Amino acid sequence: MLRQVWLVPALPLAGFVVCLFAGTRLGRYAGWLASALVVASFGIGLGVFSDLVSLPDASRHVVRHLYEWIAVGGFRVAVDLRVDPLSMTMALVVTGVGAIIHVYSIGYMDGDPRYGRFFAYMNLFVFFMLTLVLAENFLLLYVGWEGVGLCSYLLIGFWHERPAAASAAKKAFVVTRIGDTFMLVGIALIFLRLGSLDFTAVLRIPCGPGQHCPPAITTDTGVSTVIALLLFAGAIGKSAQVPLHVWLPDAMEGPTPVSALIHAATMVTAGVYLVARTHVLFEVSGVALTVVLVVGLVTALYAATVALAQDDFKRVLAWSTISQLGFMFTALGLRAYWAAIFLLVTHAFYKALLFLSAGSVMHALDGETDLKKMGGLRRTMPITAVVCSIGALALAGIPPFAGFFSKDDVLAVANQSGHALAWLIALVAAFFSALYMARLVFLAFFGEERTERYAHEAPPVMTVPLGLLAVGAAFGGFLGANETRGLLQTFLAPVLGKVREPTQGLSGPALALISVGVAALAIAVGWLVYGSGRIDWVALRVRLSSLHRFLARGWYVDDAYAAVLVSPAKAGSAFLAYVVDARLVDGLVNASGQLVRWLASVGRRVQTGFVRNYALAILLGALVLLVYVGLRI
Amino acid sequence: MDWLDWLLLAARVVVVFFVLLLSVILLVWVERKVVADMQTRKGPMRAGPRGVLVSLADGIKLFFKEGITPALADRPVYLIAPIVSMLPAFLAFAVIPFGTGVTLFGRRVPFQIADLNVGILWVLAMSSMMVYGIVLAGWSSGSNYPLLGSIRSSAQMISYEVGMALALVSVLMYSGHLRMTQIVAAQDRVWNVVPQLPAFVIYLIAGLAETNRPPFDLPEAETELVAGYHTEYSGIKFAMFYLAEYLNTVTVAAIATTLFLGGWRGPHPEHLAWLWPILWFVVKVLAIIYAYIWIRATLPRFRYDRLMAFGWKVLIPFGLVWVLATGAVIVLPDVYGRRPVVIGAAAVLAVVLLLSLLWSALARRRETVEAPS
Amino acid sequence: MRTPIAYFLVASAALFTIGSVGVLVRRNALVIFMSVELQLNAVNLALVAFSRMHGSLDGQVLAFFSMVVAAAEVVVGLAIIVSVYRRRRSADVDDVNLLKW
Amino acid sequence: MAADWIVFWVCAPISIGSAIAMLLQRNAVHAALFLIVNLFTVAVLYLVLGAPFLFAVQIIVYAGAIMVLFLFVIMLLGVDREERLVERLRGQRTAAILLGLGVVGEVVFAIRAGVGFSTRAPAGFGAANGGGNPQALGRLLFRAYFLPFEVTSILLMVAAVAAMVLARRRERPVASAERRAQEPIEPSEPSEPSEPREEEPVG
Repeated sequence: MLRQVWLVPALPLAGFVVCLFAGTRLGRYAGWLASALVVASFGIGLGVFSDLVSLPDASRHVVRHLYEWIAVGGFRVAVDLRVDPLSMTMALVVTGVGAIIHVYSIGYMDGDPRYGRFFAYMNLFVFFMLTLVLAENFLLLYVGWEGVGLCSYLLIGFWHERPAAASAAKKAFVVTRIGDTFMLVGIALIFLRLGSLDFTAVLRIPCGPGQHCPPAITTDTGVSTVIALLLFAGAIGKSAQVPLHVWLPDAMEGPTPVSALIHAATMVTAGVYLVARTHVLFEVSGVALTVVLVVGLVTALYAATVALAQDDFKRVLAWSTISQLGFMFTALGLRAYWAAIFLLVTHAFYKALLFLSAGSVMHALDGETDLKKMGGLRRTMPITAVVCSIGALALAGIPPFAGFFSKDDVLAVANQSGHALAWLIALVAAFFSALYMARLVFLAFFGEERTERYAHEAPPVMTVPLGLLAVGAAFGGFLGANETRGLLQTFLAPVLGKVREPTQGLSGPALALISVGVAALAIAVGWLVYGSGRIDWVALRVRLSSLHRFLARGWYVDDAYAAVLVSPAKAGSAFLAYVVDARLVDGLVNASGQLVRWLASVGRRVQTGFVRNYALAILLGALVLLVYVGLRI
Repeated sequence: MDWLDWLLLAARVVVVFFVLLLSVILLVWVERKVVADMQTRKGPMRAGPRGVLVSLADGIKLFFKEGITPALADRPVYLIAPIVSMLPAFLAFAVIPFGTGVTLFGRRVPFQIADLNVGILWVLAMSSMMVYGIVLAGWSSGSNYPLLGSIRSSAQMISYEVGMALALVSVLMYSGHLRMTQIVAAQDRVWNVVPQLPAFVIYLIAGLAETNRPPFDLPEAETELVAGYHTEYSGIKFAMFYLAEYLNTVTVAAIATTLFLGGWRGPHPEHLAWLWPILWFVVKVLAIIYAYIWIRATLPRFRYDRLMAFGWKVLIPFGLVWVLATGAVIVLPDVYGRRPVVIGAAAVLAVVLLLSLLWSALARRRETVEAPS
Repeated sequence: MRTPIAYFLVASAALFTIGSVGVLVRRNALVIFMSVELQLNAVNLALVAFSRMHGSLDGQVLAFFSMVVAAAEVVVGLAIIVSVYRRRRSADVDDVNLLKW
Repeated sequence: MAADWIVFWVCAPISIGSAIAMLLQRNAVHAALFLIVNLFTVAVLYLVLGAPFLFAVQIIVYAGAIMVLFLFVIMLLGVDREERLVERLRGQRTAAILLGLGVVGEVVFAIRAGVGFSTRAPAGFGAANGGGNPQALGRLLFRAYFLPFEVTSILLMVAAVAAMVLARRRERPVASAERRAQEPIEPSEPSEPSEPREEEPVG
């Protein structure tokens, strides 16, 4: 099956082509076709996975050469697919979660006029995402990187009739492009300094003393710092970390399955994947790892606080995603790459589950997303309420749900590697995480009904995927339940290195107890404020309105950007457009036009209209030419 | 080439010239007699035994008639036109071998004026020259009927010349030579008429049109155009046109004989070996002329648009397909070996092409008949 | 062959010149066209003479192509003249001088 | 005294004389006739130069087809028989003759410098014409010059189509004809079908 790995991205691509050209003709079958192809892709991925597992640990990375893409002088780029534990983990998450979300979309997007196009884009996204994770070199990875960006743009703006959707799509595209540009520079720098773009050549793993390390990196940590930071800039943009996080909350304008697939489970985790993949560069640099840690911690805490004040169901989840990604980067910054990937996998399950629950709620309430107008939905939507609660508990870190194990790992590593401050910050962020999840669930599903709309449970085509994801969110944590010798940890060890035994800090059980206690406390507070009915949370909000507004608006970061960056840029553009272009450039053009006109008015007298005059001129010219040639000889 | 060669050449020219003139005189009588016979009449009977001298008498009459030149005529062109119309017929005959030749004064004398290595092209060139006489005559008369007749005629002749050229092309492809003697030599076993029957038919039809003979005698359709391009001509100048027409007939028949009927070839005894080929040649030419006369007596005149439609939509496509088929038959064995299957397939293809072409052409004509514009 | 090649070339030059003068002097579009044909012919003659001089047939091939192209040119040119004539009732090139200034 | 010498000195003067005569003729038909004479003499010169194939092609294509077409158009258009040879463009005629003399001088000079007036053709021409001139030409045409040959055939096709499009009279649109048939009263004056319509574009 290893040789057939190309089928994994090829099947969604085929689905894209078919759905694009025959989408309208296929009608509802477009959705089933697209889903079936992703499921098939997942199946093939499983086959590849089993083949990979059957190999011995040391040789668990296979490069499948497809064809020579670019060959210019010494610059060679091939379309190669890399099969190793990390890429297969990612590929299985993408196709697995992707398949579930595709099926869910069949129900969710039913009746949309651009039904076929939606699935075409979705399939295209899956293709590009698989290209990204399976790529063997930086350039192919970049192709996938930009491709998912394109799909993100297309899908956020899928309902482009709505101005909000259109501008959100544009914002997402432009903001991520900032990071991507840095990343491209980084890739160019890699080629310049290391002479290759292939992972196998650039990232010799493990790279210790006595082994063949890339010469430039071992001798020059400055270069590797620059490269690592440039790549990390790309990751910041794609994974919505501070300061390029502003696009993700707005991206909720897209259809909810899109938010689930792209903006929770897969695309935004590409940054995590990138850093994990290139962690060799970060480790050589050292400084870069610190930057990753700081950015991750800041984002985790900041986004968690902002999520507390959001009223929009999906925006809570969006900020929560940013925060969770911050946790992943924290793990990366602490050199616990396996922990980051573990959190990535479990997060994919429970965040996709939460988003799809949100979609289910919106489906029931005609697109209503305001938490203030929900409440008591557990009575009309029991299934959704249950699965959403499972997702929330998983995120909050309550055992035995998935999030407990993965988040606990991150916290434990922070504590046991001696970063006490980081541990404290992460703990606070975890507290807020549990709090906003409790708030979300209590506001939406408990308490009194605050809507007149007739809510109803979604059809099976949507609830079955919810159930599947709930199983993943509930039990996915057992993949890595054992901190040092879990399934995932041992599987990823050939790529990401073995899990280090703790040398300092508190013991594992103690840390687990602390984090569960924090989460339980947060849920209790949430129940007290939003679920018990003993406190009037509306009045509380009025009393703390300035704080609330500060949090709700995301600490005014967007406004600051608008004031500092966007307005001056707009003013400058206006100056260029209406003064420089209209006066100076156009003036030059017009002046040259006037000159030509004047010359023409003089010269056109030669055009008599008499053919025979022209013939005379031709003959004269021929004669002169002949004389010239004759004199030359 | 010494003086004797020149002399022999001149002798040949003179002989051919006079024989041709004589043959025209004879031919006019033959035609009148044959047509009369077919219409159960007697035809001319007075001048000479069974009227054999009638064309001579006609000639003398025309010779002594007053030559009138119209006032609006373009005089020099008016005078040149009849001569121009006569010349090509004579000239075309120059390349036709009408016998094997004899040995005189120790040198070989071929019965042919000039054996050009572009013989067929020469024939084509001369047949394209035939138009000039008619065009110039019609225009220079300064009168409307002749002009209309000449324009009709030139259009007709140019159109049918294409079909004729296609027939000649397939013959030259088949025999692989442009030189007349070699074409005749190539027919030593089978005459070209057998493998090239469609080309022969095309050539005969186009020849009819080229010589303005019925049923293609539109240029001089009396009922429509008084007498066509030579309305304003009389006397000796008219005689020249008359002569040219019959000369053309003889030439066309001679070319057909040479290219398709094996030229002078025919079984003959050893005795007087130089004479028999000439006789064979004459017999074949006469046979073709007889066929022409027969056609004249049988078929009514075409309508003009039908004539052009037939030329462009039937004859030329037919000729093109035939050229294609001939080429295929020549080339395919070289490419694929002499596999009968290949050749058979090519033949079937050609037949299907031909039939479809004919069918569509005929269908179109039926439509035009049903819906007159 | 006794005649020097240059004689043919001079004849060709003379014909070409007559043709060009014809194009310049005559006003009837048809006659101008004929003069152009004369020029082409002169060039063909030169080509054939060169072919003879160099002992290869390439010149003749070129002359052949030139004849074919001339045929195409005449067909289109005459069609243009006819349609101009239909419009303006004149074949005088000086009457067709709208393409000025 | 070789035959080619005689033929040249017979044909070349006739050729140049007929060309000049063509130039001076006021009547277009006469001009065409002189041009035909000229073409024939040039054809004979081809024969002398060892190009019998071109000789035949010259007569078939030029004399047989192109010039007939010319005569045809002249007659069809009914162009005024006599063209006034008065020059209207100032200095045109003088300039033309001067330039013509210049061209002749130039070319004669070039021939003297480049070829020389006594150069005889080398004897090797027979080898190039091996197997007969048409055959040799055919070999050259269908091997070395195959692509130009095919391109030329396409050119001819295009020219034929172009001529048909250019010379065709525009048919009135069917729709308007139908409308006219439905309207009982004809408001506009019936136009002569042979009259050129004003909206007809000039080629």
